[in-house]
Amino acid sequence: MSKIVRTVANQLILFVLILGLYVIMHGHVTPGGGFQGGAIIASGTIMLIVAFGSGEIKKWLRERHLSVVESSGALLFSLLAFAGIGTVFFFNFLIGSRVFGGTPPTGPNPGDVWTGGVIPLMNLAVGLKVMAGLSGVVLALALFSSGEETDE
Amino acid sequence: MMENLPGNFPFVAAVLLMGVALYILIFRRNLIKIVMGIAILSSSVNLFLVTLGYRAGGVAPIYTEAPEGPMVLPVVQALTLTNIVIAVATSALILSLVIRIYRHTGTLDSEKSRRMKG
Amino acid sequence: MATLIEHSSILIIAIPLLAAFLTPLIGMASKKARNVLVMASLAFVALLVFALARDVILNGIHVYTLGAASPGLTTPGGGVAPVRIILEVDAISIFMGITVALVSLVAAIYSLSAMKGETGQNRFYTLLLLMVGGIFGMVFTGDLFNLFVFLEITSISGAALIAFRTRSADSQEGGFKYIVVSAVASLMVLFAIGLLYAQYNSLNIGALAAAMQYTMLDKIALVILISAFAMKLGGVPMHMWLSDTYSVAPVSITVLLITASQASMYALTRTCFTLYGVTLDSAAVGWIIIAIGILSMFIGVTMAVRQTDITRLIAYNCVCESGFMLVGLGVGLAVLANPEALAAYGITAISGAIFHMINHALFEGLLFLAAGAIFYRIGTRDLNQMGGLGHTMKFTAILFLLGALASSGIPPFNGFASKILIYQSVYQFNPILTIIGILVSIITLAVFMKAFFAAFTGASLPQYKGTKEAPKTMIAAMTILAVIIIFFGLFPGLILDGIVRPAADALVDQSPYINAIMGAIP
Amino acid sequence: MTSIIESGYEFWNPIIWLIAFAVVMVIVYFFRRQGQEKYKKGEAQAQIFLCGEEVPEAEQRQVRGGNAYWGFFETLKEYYGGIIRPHTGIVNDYVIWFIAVMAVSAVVLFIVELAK
Repeated sequence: MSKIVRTVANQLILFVLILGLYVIMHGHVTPGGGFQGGAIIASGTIMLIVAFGSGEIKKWLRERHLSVVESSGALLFSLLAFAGIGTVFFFNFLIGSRVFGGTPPTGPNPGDVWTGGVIPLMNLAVGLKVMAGLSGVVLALALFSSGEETDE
Repeated sequence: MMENLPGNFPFVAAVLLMGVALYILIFRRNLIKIVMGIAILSSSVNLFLVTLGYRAGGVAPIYTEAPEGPMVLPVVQALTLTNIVIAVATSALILSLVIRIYRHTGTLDSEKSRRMKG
Repeated sequence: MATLIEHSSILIIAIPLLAAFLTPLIGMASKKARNVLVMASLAFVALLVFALARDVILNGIHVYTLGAASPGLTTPGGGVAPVRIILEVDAISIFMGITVALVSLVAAIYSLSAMKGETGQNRFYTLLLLMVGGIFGMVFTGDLFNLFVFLEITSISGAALIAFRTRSADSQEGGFKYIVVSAVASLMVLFAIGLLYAQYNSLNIGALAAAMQYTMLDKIALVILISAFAMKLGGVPMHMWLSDTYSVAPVSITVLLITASQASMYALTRTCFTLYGVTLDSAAVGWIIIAIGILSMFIGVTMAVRQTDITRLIAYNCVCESGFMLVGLGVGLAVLANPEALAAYGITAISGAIFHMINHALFEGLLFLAAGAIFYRIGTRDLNQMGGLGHTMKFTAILFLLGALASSGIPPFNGFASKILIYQSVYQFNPILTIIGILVSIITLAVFMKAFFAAFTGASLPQYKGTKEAPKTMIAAMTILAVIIIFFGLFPGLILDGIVRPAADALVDQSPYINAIMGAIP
Repeated sequence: MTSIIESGYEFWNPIIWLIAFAVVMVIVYFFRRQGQEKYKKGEAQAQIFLCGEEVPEAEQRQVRGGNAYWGFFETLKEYYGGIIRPHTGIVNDYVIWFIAVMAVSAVVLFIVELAK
């Protein structure tokens, strides 16, 4: 792509990342969440691939690393679910504790991020997984259709 | 029946979309179009589910700065979201398989690219 | 131990998934550690399944509510409909669980040597564990929507595994067909779930069954569910994808695909018997299922006779064997509303069909694994190019023969025990069905004699002079299956009274399943 | 006994079957003992005899899987012609069959409902 597109994409990716992280971290108080935020960040990857070409992106975004991030996101999610097994699987054991333990008032309220127990953490885990997973899929398909084989 | 028609437009649309999707899946031999057919089928089911969840006068169940009014139980919205995620995974997988089939056989026609029959 | 059993139903689903996400991380460090992880997790899951099976058979239905303050708290606030995700394990679920546990363990052992030297093994084991978790989820869940999610997990990971050998064009085509068929079927399942939710505002099978009215929309949903699950289990005339996919997948995956099909059959029975139950127009629906079953038996076996690809031949035989189960279940369903006939032969027909499910998974698994061992050694699946392999692959030949005899219903193997139950009970319902069944069984024997004689007997061909016996791990995996087959064959009464009859009883009576969710409310 | 199935007409006990099988095998062995004792391995009488013709190589005399049951297929030619035609292997046809089964089942249920 032309220099203008590349420069703009270069600047814009920062905002895309911030928006994605915002959507992930506010998933439990506003619409959004892990999948949506991860998809936004992955769309940033698509933008980079379109602007710079898949060969260029491949140099610094390895499938291997993406798969590590993806697996650790999924692992974090399952570990959080497992951690509740003292009572029941998926039990929200962080309610009332120091970490995201706040109890919001009933009824309409301005929204407090420091609530939700394990839910924001799970959103983060899902966000990591979706971000890495979708970026990996898009990158693999882009490399695939441009004729290059990936390492796996 | 007829007086409810405007309210039932989404259902009609869902059924029409499903018809379109099934038409594509049956009569279109292009593999990419088959993928599109599955995506449209998925969208029609999503539309159907979301329409089921609509309650006149209800508000979204988000307490942050919530307006007054009864809140809806967001079960079907959750179903739709899950289905969207699954549809993304399915489309990605099918597309990668289509690329590989094209590499092997050099055609995207479901009849010409078929190697197994009988 | 009691705590472990209390949580075992979710652990059985979650441990394969957890291990699946750990596999790529550990596999980067050490291949051996990864293999140990895969085997250990599957073995632990199998142990949990057996512990849970004992508990379920002794103490009744096991309910697990995710995220609640206690596992048994299904309806918060008392009396209202269940909203949380609920796992409900009754005798038929745990029966399927035992099948999956046995087969997945064997498949993993077999993969150890079958996948040696292939690239992307980390991904292979990740997908395999995901698929096992998905199948367990399908049979343990008490929630229709979760059934859909696990169905999709199973089919997506299954399709990726079928297409695992990227260099083979046939594998890609098989994976493509599998995922297209699965996607269409499961989207229609979701549509049917939407129809049910629209009327009863619930997704829980027990709650839905309690509220079921059998209206027009319910009928449409029933038709969609039956067709979709019949498609997923490969009932004729929707069986054509099955031969294309089973024959090209790596054989350890084919064995898992068989259990996935069995899980679809479980979903079909769960829909008909538990979800709709007594409200169903049982004779009509029963005859629809019988018709699919008879067609599967006859067309499956006649197509199998003319195949020259050994795995494709076994795949068509799978279609035929599923027909036997469908006929048994259909006869049971057709007399569901008639308590006398149900007690006289209906329950026996269902028991025979259920017993045949586990037998089917075992002997078809053995046949596929033996065929895979041949492919591993000589690199072809074409029966026209084989011959005289019995000279060098003695164990494989014996094990293949054992599976073939069991599949054809030759005494004293397990296939005979379940088939005789189906024959005798179905004869009282309609003698013609039994006659077709026996005819099909005879042709099955002919099918396998063709395969066996073409592959293993005859003078040893010059191009296969140096062929070695299959690797020890493969032989070990097949021997496990063979030992279980012989054990089931010699002690059918033990299995039948131990796990099959409770499963059949759980199917025909839907009220315990509903009561476990809805409490004392009738 | 754990190995009995009660199923309406009969019972099935693999142990009894195995005992009967063993007895029959003993009898078979007894008759087999009565046969010729002159047979020796590795001599001309163990060779393949083809009316004095030269015996072809292993490659040629192997009966391939595709040649089995020729008469069966010849007799059922029409049946197989009809049954193979739907097995096109095209993925679109698989969807057609799915929809067809759905439609037929729906019609059957509808007719049964009307008949009541």
